Amino acid sequence: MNTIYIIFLIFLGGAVFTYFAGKIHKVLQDILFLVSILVPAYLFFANVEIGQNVNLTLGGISLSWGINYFSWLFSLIVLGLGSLAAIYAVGFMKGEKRRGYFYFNFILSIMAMTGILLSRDLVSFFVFWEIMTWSSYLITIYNGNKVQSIGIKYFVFSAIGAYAMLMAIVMVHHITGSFLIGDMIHAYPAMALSMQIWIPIMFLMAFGVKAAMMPLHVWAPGAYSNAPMAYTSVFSGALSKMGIYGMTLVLVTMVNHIPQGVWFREVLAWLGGITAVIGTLWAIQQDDAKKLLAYSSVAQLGYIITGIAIGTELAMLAGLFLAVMHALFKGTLFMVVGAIEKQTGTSNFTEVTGLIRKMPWTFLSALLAIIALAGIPPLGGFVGKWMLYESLITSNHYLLVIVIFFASTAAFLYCYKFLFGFFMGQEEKEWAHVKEAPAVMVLPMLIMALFMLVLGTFPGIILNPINHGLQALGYADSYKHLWDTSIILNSWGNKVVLQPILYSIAGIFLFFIAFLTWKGYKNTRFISTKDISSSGEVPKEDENLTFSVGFMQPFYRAVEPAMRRQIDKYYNAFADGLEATFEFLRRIYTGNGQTYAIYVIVFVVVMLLFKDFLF
Amino acid sequence: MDSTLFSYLDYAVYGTAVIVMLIGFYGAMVKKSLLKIVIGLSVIDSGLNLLIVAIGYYKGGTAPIFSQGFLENFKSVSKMTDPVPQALVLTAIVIGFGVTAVALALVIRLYRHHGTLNIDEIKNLKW
Amino acid sequence: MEEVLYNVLGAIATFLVAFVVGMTYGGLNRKITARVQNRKGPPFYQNFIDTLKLASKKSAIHHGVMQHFGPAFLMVTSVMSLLIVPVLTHNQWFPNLNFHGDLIFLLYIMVFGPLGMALGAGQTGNPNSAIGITRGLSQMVGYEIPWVLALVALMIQYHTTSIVGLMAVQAQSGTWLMFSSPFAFIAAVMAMLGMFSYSPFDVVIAPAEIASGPASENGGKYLFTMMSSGSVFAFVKLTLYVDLFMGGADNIVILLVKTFALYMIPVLYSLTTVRYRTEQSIRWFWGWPSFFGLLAILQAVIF
Amino acid sequence: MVGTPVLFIAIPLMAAFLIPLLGMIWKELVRIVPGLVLTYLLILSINLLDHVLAHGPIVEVIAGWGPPIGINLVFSALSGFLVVLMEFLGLLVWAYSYRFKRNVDYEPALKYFLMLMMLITGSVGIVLTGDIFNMFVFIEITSISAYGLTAFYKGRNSAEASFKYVMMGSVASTFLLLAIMIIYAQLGTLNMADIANKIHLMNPTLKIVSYIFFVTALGIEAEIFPLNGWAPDAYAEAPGPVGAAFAGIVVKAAVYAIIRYTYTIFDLSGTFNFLIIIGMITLIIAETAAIRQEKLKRMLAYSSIGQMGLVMVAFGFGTEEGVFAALFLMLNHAIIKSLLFFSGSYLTYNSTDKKISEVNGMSKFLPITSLLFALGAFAIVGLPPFAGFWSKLAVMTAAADSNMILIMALVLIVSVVELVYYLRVVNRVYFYKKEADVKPKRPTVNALIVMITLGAIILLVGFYPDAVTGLLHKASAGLMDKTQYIHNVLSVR
Repeated sequence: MNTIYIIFLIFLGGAVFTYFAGKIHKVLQDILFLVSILVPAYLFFANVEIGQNVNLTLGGISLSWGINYFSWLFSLIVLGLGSLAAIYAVGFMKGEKRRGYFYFNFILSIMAMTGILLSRDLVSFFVFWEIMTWSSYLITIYNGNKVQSIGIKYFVFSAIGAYAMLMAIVMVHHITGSFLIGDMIHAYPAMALSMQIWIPIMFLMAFGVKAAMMPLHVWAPGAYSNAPMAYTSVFSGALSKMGIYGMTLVLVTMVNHIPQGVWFREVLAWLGGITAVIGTLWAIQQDDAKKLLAYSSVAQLGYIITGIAIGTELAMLAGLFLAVMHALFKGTLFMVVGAIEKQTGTSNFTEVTGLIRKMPWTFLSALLAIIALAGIPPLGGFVGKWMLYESLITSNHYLLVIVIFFASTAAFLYCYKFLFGFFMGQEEKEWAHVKEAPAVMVLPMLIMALFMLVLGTFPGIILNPINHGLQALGYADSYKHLWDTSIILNSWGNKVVLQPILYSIAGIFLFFIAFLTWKGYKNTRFISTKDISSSGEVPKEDENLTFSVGFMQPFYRAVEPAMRRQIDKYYNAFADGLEATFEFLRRIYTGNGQTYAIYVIVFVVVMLLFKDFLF
Repeated sequence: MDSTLFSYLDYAVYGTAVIVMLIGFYGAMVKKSLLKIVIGLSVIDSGLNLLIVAIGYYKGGTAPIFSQGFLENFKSVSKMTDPVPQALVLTAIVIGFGVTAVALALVIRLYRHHGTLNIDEIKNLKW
Repeated sequence: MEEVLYNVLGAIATFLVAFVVGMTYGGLNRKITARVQNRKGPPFYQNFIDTLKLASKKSAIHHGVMQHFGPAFLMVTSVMSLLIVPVLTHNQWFPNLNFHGDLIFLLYIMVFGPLGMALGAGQTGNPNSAIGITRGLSQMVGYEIPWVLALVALMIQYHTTSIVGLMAVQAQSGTWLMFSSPFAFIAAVMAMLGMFSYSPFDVVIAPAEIASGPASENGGKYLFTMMSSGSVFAFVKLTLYVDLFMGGADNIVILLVKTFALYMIPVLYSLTTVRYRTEQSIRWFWGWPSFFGLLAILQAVIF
Repeated sequence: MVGTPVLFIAIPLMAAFLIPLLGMIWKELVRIVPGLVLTYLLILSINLLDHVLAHGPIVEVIAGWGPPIGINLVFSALSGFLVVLMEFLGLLVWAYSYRFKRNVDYEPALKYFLMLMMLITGSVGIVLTGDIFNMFVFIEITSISAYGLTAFYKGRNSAEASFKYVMMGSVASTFLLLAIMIIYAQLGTLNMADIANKIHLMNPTLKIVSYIFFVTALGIEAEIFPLNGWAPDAYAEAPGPVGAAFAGIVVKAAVYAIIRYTYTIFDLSGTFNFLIIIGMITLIIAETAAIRQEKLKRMLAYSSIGQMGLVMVAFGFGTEEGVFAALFLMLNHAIIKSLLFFSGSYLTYNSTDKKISEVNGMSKFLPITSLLFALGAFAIVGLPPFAGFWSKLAVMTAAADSNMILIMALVLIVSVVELVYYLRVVNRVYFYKKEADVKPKRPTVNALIVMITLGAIILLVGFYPDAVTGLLHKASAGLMDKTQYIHNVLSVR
């Protein structure tokens, strides 16, 4: 039997057995859960050969599963992050309710994502897409009735997207007579113009929803922040990348081949930019870490969308590199929040402060992830941001640079808010009991933080597979020689050599640390955060001086006019209006039997009147 | 009886049937009393049955019964009225009877439950 | 190995020059401000005295590991950007790192330190430090817009993102970019007002009223490192402007003249204005400065 | 030959009238005999279907009068498929209803199973018959037993629902009889194949009028929009399994009748578009009415109406693909909606109002029932990998191949609405707190087996659609081939 079948069987069987294993023993459930994620991941990377396809027929439709270099890149995100998040989840879910439910859907959504990447035909693509949607939806509503509307909003947007995709799929089938993606790509240049335009639009709708692209992003903050954090790291880190994956495919294999494609690219790029700005502005305002990160995810996905929409080779490299980085740092950050929530019971900045000395390893991971998120050298985020700017400038998207740059600078605000809110500030007695999260949760975070550090200096590790993937999509290979070193280069030939930067930064940092703490360190005495000089006054022990309410108020006041209009409100108003209309419409069923009988007569009369028109 | 007169008569039969049906519809659709509605429905059935029988009738046709005389005068098969509609009407009458019985039983139940026979007041199920 | 040593020595030399020049400028600023306000003011070398005194002191207390790291983070930024910005053209004694001083890299490394310092200050638990930092970051978002607009205008006009490349353009054509791209220069200078956080943009540290925050929580060598980093950073910023808009400098005298002239802009402007609230300053930056930045881009696209 | 189609009518009718007598011997026989009969008929229908798929349709002549004079029964791939489906569902409904209400004693049980048998017989008869007046009789048999089943519970509003049903049913039978008489007056025959053969001789206006009357009359049972006022009330007030029987058996039979008239008998030009229009209207109105429902069974009823609208739309494409999609949809709807009614009845077992809010938090008390309800909800909105997905895909493919892009869009938008209200209920079942005064009732073993069987079928069809697609393709090909049908029937002597 082919490895691909075995992988799916392990996933499926693992999901079911894990669900029921909870009735026997909790540890058995954990072990089964890990086995059913890690074993397929191992099998995938060890045994699935790139370029090999499996064909099967189901319901009269021929399906094809296989992998190429491009989807292999994304499977790295899905299965890599999925495995780490699974390990983390074992710690996170300890002592929680509904573990079987969580594990079941976790495994299924990892399976669905793997399936999406393996699909070489539209039907299995759609099937896995929908499985991914509902499994992630079920996890989103894990927290009970308060999140019902959030879950439904997520599902409705996903469904609108997915149905748009379904329309595109059947239209393609109508034209080509086949569901294979290869056939679609092959037939696309010869299609009628309207089809050439509508099919990508409908696909992009589906992918735009998952990639949380403005104006389809409104579900994302709620869904990301209300799913259990162990899953949100996958949700935001890997699942949203499925949207990016599909978008890239559509842009490269379809839109590129028509002259109108440039409009698609421009519109998408701008939508990405606006998404980034909106996400950032809203993230700054949040007091809840989960919400902050959720909006931040939206913003980061905006960068990625912009990158792949620009579509030059450098921009693609930037977008895909950022996608990998986003999976790493946002996965880490959601895990951090999860760990904090697990240890303290809340994820609100206004409640938790001063955890740095209690959860040092968590802080370290958070710090590295935040530096990567902010795009500050020497961590990997910088490489992606740099390439993105360079590609935007060298491809003449001047205003977009400013938009992206604004979002990216404003991102520092929430980055600082995140670190300060949790780890800095006054250490209150209320949180004196807090301990570091268990090793099984800390370890995945640290592993990912390490990856980010390595990628900042040796981006070639990941740029090389990206390059392979882009070649699989038909891109030229103009940067090939660079990926073995640590040089990044833009289209004008300006370059940054990363290794000396790392060495310089490390050197300078160590020198000044040594300068500051040489001898003196042992002589200084640790004092509590209450022992500060605040305008000459020393605060009392029970005085809470932490500054956390209205944290970014000055900035918010400056941008406030721009934030009065929320797309979400329009959607809600639309939905309410729709339901009111429905409420009105269903009054047709008056409950009076006589009226119903009259309807029958009216129906007959109307039919008779319009019979010439109808028949 | 000349043919013109007969065709008037023919129309008269059809017309009567239609009028009876319309009366039935009026009763069923406009009257508020459950009993009157049931009566209306029965009247529709009657009108319909009349119509069906009228369709099967030929001018001067004999009853569609196999008899000695019929067999002797085989030509008169064309003079026989069509037996099928009559058979159908018999069936329809039986069915109509059944439906009316069910309806009346329901009316009793409704009256016990709601204490009224006004259909406008029996609207617990709606929307 | 020899090259590395050479680079390190050059970097130290650059650092010393920057330190001295920055400190002197800071002293001059204090003096000028005082004279304008009809005070005598401290001598221009007062900053040297202060820092030397601080450097010789020992710290007795600390709040945690990030407080040790904070000033070091700050210093990383100052020195890294100093290494990237070419101090003098054609001079062996002020070497650059072996990449071409990329502008975008510079923009990002410039926030590394403040963020690190903010974390250090955050760990002290002093609420005023956090307030100051939020103001500073907000204001940064404000002035980065015209600043980046100006830089992007330069980049697209001359098809390079490296500082060295822009300097080569000026050397080749013989005109300074402040004349060939005047709008970019205006936008950049207006952004510079914010960068120095002098009045009217000094709500960040509110020096006159609040005797609290990072500066009061750090003492001795920590405060010394912070102050010297600030001086070096001021020098880096001025040098960068000179490199970008005024054709760089061949020797140290020209550099001093040009930087001092530039430095007088924020100093003198600060004397004539009163403080903005944070949101007012942000909106100010998104007003005329950004307009000039857009004009610069327009100019770059058209010409 | 393993049996003849006439057994499908003769045996249950005989059994139905023997039940009271058998019940005098041993009361339990009232409950057992219908099951035995239905099991036998299911096996028989499967055997016959097997035979038919291999050897072509069986045309059964009754009382020796060959077509076009006598009554004939046609067991083709299409009608065979529907008969198997109906007998299977009938068996499941029986198994589920067995001791559904523990306190139901001998007499109501007798009535219940008797009427259930009649209902199934009538529906099967509608599908099998080749004679339009015979179809009228079967429709009336079905209707009268349906009236009775709707009014089965005393003390609820069931009589009201049933009375509405009776009113509309009477009007329907009037129109049906009128239509039959118009055709008979014009063509002098009642045999469907013969009518199809001669339909071009008919007066065009009268042809249209009779078609409209047919659609109106059958549309009441098939729940087409302005004619379906009875449906939500009847579904809501009838016993739970009867709702399943309505959705799975009666409506299917009525739709079959409409389709037989549209595809085989009449040769009107605009009928397909007409089906699409009324189907779309039905779909939209029903789904919009469903989203605001407060009662579970009414919601399911509206959803059922909407699904039938979609079936109409799919039939309206007029292509073999469309018919295939519609039949697939009918199959899925029968299975899934039955599961929903079955599990939904237990979720709201002890409540009088059957409010949706009363299912809150039932998952803790009825885990398997809740899981199956959720499975059904997911399946009916067409989420893969469950059965509903494949039919949705088939419908969409057929629509695309007929270039009905606007229809596709509308159907999909309505699907979103459907998704919303099903998810709301599922969320309530799993994530809300149980209301204090609601007492859950554990399902009986037989009900559980029935529900699990349906769930297993949903998964089976979902993962392996080939299990049914071959049959459906044959059935749809059979429906499309009008001349073959006429030939098959009329060649029998």
